[in-house]
Amino acid sequence: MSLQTIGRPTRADFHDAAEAPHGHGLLQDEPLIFELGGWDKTGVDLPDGDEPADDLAGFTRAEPLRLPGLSEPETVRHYVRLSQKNHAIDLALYPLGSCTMKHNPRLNEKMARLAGFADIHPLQPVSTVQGALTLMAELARWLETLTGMPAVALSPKAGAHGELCGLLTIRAAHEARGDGRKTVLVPTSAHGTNPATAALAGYGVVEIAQTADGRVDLSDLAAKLHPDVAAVMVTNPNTCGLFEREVIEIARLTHAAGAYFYCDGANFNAIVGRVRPGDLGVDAMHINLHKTFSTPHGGGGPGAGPVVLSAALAPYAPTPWLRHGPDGFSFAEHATGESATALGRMCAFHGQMGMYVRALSYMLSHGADGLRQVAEDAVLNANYVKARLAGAMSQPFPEGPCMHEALFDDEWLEGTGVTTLDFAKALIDQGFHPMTMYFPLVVHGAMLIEPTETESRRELDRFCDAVLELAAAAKAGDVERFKGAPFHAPLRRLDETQAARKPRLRWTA
Amino acid sequence: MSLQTIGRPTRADFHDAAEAPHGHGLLQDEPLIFELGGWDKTGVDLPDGDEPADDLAGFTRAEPLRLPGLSEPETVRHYVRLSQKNHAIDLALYPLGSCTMKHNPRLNEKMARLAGFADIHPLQPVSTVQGALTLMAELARWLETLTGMPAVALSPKAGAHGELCGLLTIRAAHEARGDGRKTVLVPTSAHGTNPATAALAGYGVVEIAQTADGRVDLSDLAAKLHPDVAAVMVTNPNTCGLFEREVIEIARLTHAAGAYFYCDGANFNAIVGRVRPGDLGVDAMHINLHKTFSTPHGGGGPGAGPVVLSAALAPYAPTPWLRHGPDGFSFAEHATGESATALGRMCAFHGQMGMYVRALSYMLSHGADGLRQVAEDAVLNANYVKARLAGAMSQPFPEGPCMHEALFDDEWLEGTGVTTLDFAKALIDQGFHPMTMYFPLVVHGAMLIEPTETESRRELDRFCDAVLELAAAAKAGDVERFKGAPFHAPLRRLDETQAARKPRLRWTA
Amino acid sequence: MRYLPLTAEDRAHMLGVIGASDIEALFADVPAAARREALPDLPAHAGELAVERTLAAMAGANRAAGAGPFFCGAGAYRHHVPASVDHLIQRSEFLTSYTPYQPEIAQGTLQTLFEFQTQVAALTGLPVANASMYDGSTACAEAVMMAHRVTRRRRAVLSGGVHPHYGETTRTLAHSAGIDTIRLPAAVDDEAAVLAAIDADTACVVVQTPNVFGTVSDVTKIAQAAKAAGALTIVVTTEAVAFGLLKSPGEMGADIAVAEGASIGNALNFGGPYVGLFACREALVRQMPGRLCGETVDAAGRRGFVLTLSTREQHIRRDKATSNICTNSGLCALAFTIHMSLLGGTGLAALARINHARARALAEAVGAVAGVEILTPRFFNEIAVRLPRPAAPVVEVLADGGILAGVPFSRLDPAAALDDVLLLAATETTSQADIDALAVALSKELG
Amino acid sequence: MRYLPLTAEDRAHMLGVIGASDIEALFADVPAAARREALPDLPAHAGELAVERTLAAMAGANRAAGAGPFFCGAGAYRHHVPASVDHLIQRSEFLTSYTPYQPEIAQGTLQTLFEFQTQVAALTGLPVANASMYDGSTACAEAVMMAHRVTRRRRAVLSGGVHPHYGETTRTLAHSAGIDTIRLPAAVDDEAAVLAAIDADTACVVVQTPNVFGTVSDVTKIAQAAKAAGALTIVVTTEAVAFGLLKSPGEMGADIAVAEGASIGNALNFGGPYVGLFACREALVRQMPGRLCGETVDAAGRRGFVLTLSTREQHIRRDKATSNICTNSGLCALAFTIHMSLLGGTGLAALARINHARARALAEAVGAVAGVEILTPRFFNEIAVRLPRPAAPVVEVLADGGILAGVPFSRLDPAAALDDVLLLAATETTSQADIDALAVALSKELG
Ligand SMILES: Cc1ncc(COP(=O)(O)O)c(C=O)c1O
Ligand SMILES: Cc1ncc(COP(=O)(O)O)c(C=O)c1O
Repeated sequence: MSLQTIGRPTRADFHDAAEAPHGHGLLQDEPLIFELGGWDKTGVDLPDGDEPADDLAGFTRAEPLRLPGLSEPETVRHYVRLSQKNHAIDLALYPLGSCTMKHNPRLNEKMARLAGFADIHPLQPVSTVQGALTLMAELARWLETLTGMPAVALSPKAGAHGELCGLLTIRAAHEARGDGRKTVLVPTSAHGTNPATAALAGYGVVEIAQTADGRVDLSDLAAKLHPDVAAVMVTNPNTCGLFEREVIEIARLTHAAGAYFYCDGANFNAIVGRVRPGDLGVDAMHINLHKTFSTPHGGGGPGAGPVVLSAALAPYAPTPWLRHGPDGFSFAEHATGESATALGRMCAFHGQMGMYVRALSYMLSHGADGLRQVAEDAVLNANYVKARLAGAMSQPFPEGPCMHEALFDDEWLEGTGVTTLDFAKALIDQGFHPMTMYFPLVVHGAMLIEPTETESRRELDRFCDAVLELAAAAKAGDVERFKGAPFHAPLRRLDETQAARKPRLRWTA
Repeated sequence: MSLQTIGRPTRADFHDAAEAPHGHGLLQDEPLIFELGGWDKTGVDLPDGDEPADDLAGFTRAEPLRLPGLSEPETVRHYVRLSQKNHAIDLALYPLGSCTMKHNPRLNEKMARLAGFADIHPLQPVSTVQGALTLMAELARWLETLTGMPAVALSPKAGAHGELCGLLTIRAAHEARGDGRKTVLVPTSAHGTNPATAALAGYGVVEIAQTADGRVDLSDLAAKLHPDVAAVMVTNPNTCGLFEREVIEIARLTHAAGAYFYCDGANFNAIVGRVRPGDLGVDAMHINLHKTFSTPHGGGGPGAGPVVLSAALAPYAPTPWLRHGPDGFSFAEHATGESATALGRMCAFHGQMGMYVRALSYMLSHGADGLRQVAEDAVLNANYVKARLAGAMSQPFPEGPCMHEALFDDEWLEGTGVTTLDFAKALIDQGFHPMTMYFPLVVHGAMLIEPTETESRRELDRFCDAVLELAAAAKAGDVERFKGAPFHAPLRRLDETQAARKPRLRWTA
Repeated sequence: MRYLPLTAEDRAHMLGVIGASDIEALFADVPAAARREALPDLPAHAGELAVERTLAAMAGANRAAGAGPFFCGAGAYRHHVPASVDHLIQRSEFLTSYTPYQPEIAQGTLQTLFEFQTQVAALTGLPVANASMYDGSTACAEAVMMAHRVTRRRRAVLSGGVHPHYGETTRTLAHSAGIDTIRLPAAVDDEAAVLAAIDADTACVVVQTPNVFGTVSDVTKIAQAAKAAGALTIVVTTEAVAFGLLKSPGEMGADIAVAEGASIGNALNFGGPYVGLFACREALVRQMPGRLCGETVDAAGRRGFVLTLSTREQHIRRDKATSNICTNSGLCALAFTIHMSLLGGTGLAALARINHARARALAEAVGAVAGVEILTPRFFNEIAVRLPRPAAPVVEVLADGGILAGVPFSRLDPAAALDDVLLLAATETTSQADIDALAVALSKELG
Repeated sequence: MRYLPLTAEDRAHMLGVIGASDIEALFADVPAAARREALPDLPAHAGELAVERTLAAMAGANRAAGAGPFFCGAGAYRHHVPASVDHLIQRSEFLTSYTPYQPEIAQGTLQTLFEFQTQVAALTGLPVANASMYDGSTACAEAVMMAHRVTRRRRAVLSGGVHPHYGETTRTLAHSAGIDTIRLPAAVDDEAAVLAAIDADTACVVVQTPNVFGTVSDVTKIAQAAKAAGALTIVVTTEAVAFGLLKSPGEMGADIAVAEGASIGNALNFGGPYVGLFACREALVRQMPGRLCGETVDAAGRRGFVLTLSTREQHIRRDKATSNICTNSGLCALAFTIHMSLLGGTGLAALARINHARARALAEAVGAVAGVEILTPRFFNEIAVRLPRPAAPVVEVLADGGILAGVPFSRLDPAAALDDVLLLAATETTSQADIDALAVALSKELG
């Protein structure tokens, strides 16, 4: 095996020993800040000391705040040490299906930190932030053009928030007609946020079946499209990594039933620049700027989930609305006047400006041609992985090409004693982050691999070689290598059951 | 052992196995860029393509430049992976004696990147860079005040360059008097740059002996101070970490002999804010801004080595000279007019502006009180280490306090089969960078430990615990743990002999 | 294109391995009618230099808060963030990692989340905090939804001191759940009105301190009344620095505390991304929205951290989840945690006092301007003042003169008929010179 | 103080362990007369906000090159550096590490140095390159010292096209070694004079291309003559981007090539820190100054890198060392390497062509201004022009108008009697609008 000679044992049998060494002279053990002392310390020099607060007598803390403070050297070291315990895109392929872990250009970080973007207040007079509004308008134009939709609500703060915005817009549109529909149809393969959002928006969720080839079952959809259905929520490309071939028919059936067609756009990366959802009959679709447009995931966020809207839904978009007039740009911030139909507000202020800057920087860098290439390379990379692994692992939907991600199931592991979880954890020892596991739920022991377009052929080969080697080991009965995995991570496998049984959610002395 | 459970084996006997595993699932093996392909690729989008260069026919490269280019994602990953193979101050104590590896404040990095500092040209009209000249004047004022010296030459680019500047200044002063002295006296304990600089400056080097308590031998000095001696170069605090008690007498003797007293100020950190070299009779002293004033070492540089000068030497300082007049600040850039006595130029332009910004940011942050505390804490930390380790390791100069660094020798290792080198390498397995080894040369198997003031008591204890545990292991005869060390670094011990025998200094296909 | 590693040769080779004739073959499932050749309305790719120039021009068309005297607050406060914070959150391992679903290679993120939760719990005086929400306003809306789940009641009472954006965000979300959002009229201090509005159908009462007018309140009495009525008390804070000085929500009897955490560690960013803090009583933990990080051990018995209690969450519970939130504000939470680790309790307390002192200086100077009336009875770092005429045009004039003179209340709630009310905030970044400049400009404009 | 971790309690405890009564006891070796109580002329410590304001005010008092049309060169060129370069060099592991003396935990730095050396060798067309010098000018001076060591001769001939600062730096250092530095009169092209100056005592001849007047030369003939005379040829380049287009020093017969590498990966920085490139023929390697990184294997047989041939260096050889250099330009070299890895050979070639094209546009526009004469016969990205009157005051006037119109030659060499000569450079950052603005302003000023 030519992989990983650094970070690899020089002895071949390491994985036989459950207690095998791991870690290296550079990786530091690091306690919690609460264990580092500093209860009376601070790492910030403040301009002055003990200001009076006599006017607040009776309103102030009874006891001093017990939180440790560390000097800057200690703080920096603490967080640098901790950081090295993370995997990251910058370290290796991060093949989490449905997550679009692509490279995050550093230019975008630099642009987001320009004082003219980072150091402006959301409620400054709009005359003093015309550049910011111009940027929002430009971002809106790109999103509208790329999706072929006439309007966009920028303010949602993540994909799920965008879903909520979309469904609330749909609800507002129905309500404006006095139509009190109560149901949303969602395919069984949908991401958890889809049903969760529908429920949060006050809808009952009814699942739509899936065909043998991993798409929406049109006959089941047709059967369930009764007049109480407010919306059909479909992910396209879907969570099996497949394009919904009948998407235009889905839209037609949905509209015929008086419902709206919500598209989960989390997988837009596969089609950006090549397919416009507006051409497919979509009424609303959120776009995860932190996926397709590469704003960094940051260990869990922040993201941004603008929602493009059809003409029918646009009047109900939440405030703020961005307007352009003779005096330049302005906001309609309240549901009055021309924006009286607005459904309300998704959040304080105007959404994720920091993410807008990054996303626009990404768009301008790629241009229309580059974005098209993004989709092509993303799909090419996924199909390459699919092709290279097809001989070793079973696929629920082997026929035809996939889109941006390749889906495998655990049929091929039957009898090996190795589970999808074990297999994924063993991948950690090979230096890779595991693929998405057990999602979509419709596929048994699912392993969903999304390489994204920013992976080189060399890295894809490194990854495929590692997976194939592991697959061979699993089939060869080398179960210990999997059951105990990972052996080479900063920690061994963690006990999640204990964590949930008696939750310890904060440090106590 | 409570140290390092992460980055530590969970088996206790790891170090018995020369082939013990090391590395972890996050640390990536990484080839050279030349092995990653990309011979026709580039990771930069340039505004236009194939510009003509017909006017340069006959003057252009015969063959295209063969260097690989990588896309930004590949480049970022390559260098992030490589970075994780380094130790750094931000990871743990870096006890390199004589190197002053202290915390590098991030504010200083931010300040150095302000466009008004980073994006100005050295030959813009001085009317357009008055802020830069103000900064240089402020830095000069701080250095002069802290050292009690009337002048400073800012332009030298590192400590050794500062030494050169100092000796050339001394040479110019002698030459101005028609005095052609040819010898520089340097103590045996001096840093290698001292004799190397003296030679580069055209001087013969004569060594001064050291007393049993680690200081300059005054009688030897007096004996060697004949009329051919141009300068005496003494490091103070010296490279044994001791203050030259007789420094004032050294200066007196030197001056009496018509020579100048050069002080190597690399160890200024121990006395900054408490002792002014000007009060000790020093004529010239370089200051490593990358030591005392914390500009980052950057894996080897850049640094900056301004030289403070006595009134006698100031007229010979190299250009540029910074001047203040009715129209603001200006430079005297040539040895004409009032600067006609200048010895010449140490380098193109005005020196290390980027380092000046960082150093001034550091000085303003600490203030006079903070700098004094720096010296005190640096000395306190070193003496604490000395005290904690004194029982286990032998010291060449055990009497009295040390200054900023604690010096040990290898007498205590006699008979263990473990050398200073082995001991130092074993420290890597404990998560620490080794101390400076085999320097100063006057001490057998020297181990020179400089913790600096930015280490917490907790980190010092972690370090001392690790050293003591190793010392006990060495004495207990656990030789394997040392001979094979490091076991837990990204690589095992490297073969330096092979490297030098048949040097491979660049990649070839 | 600099972000795309594949070469033409790579692509050809890979298509060969796949067995596809060309890239079009991989898009075979897309209906032909929906395949676009090009998008002519958008420009082609551009180099860094060009993109940088375009965006820098846009940035240059905004007036940065740091460019002159600045007094805007109203839910977003300008604080100094140490340079090390931004440096650390840009480390690849934090910036470019995903939600820590694989704890063995995500201990960096997980341990910082555990630290974050502990800090938020200490600040709010409540035992449990989650791993962050989008921002303070959505945290507020989620808290109301949670109160509905806990109490099974459909009436939420919001004090007139709650930030109007928070009220509107809450109303928008609550509406679809059939929750009736009672927003009391905007008022500098409305304890009596809140007490009067609590009834047996009330799921929760939402109060803010310091409130949108800057008023500092002790909500103990309200919390007691709510408790007596079987309702939950939700305490909102939009200025997290206030936790360093004022009674914590927990001390005052809150069941749930939500706050905007951006003041600590984060930049103004024109309103986002920010970071919502969410804490509650122990008994309510299984009804909490969002992620929770918990302590556990690894197979070798060493301490480690994992995401836990995920049976509350959408990816497990789907339409029965406590919230639909997935991506949250991880990196902003990290910035918060690092800044808090630098500050410590001592530092935050000192910072809070300085903020308060600056606001006192502000109140003194502005209060001395003829025609200006200070409305806020007790304040932390923000005051509401009444001007002799509508505030918005005054703010415009001062902006032309280089002073960003706070937020007219009408911007937040034009229907409140408080057009003459201006909100003014001061922080440690506000100098006496700034304050003096404001007072002079106000005197001139109003005189 | 935020950078000092010890608390008063720590200090007391530690003094106890040491057995010292107080901190003064640790300074007992300092003569009492030399102990200072305080330094009253310096201010006390200050918080980040205060320091940032002070320094930002100083920065604000400079005119940034990016603020308008900009044409300064003369040894320092403004190029666009990708954002990823500065991001990567700020990683803690690169920024805060020392010289890689412990190779087992410094492979990050060492491997990048090996890449740097390989890149520099390819660019200069020579087989060996070191791990960097302070800058181009000190590299030039060291090259002359090296030629002296190699040839044992004491005469260095410098072309009149060598940057005057380089000439002066070299003279300053060479002087003390007793080397006679023959600096030929400043000249746009002085091949004949250089050839004439070479004699049997000549240790080396130093030529620059593109030279300080922008002239591109083929120095093959000079190198041949030098070789015939037993002297070494040192080729200097101050604009590393030129390596992408022009014949390399190695191709032209150089024994040693030195260059300023700052154009690649580094900012203008008012002249420093920069990075000196130093390459030579294989046979000369043991006379090279500076560090060298070499390939080897570890105890497990895996490839690794170490600093090597250190018997040349000061820490081993002391007064017999080839140079006194210790700290070099590591991080600037890393920036160079990362930028070069992004560019690749293809990218650097394209960049060089663009630079050249911008300079052609510049020459065309400026050449059309009445009274301006272009002096440079063949140029890369910089030209020398003769104005009808002294250049320095013209530059001042244009600076007042927001145009940084290049470098008057008199600034570099006031004694050369070339006061009417102006050096103008263009790079990929120079737009046609910038050039037009310059031409208009020059016409106006000279008209
Ligand atoms: C298919 C799909 N839909 C929705 C979401 C939710 O997006 P977010 O995490 O931005 O809220 C995700 C995120 O993983 C997703 O993969
Ligand atoms: C005592 C001493 N003198 C001089 C130097 C040389 O300084 P520089 O590396 O900055 O050239 C050093 C550096 O390690 C040193 O420790």
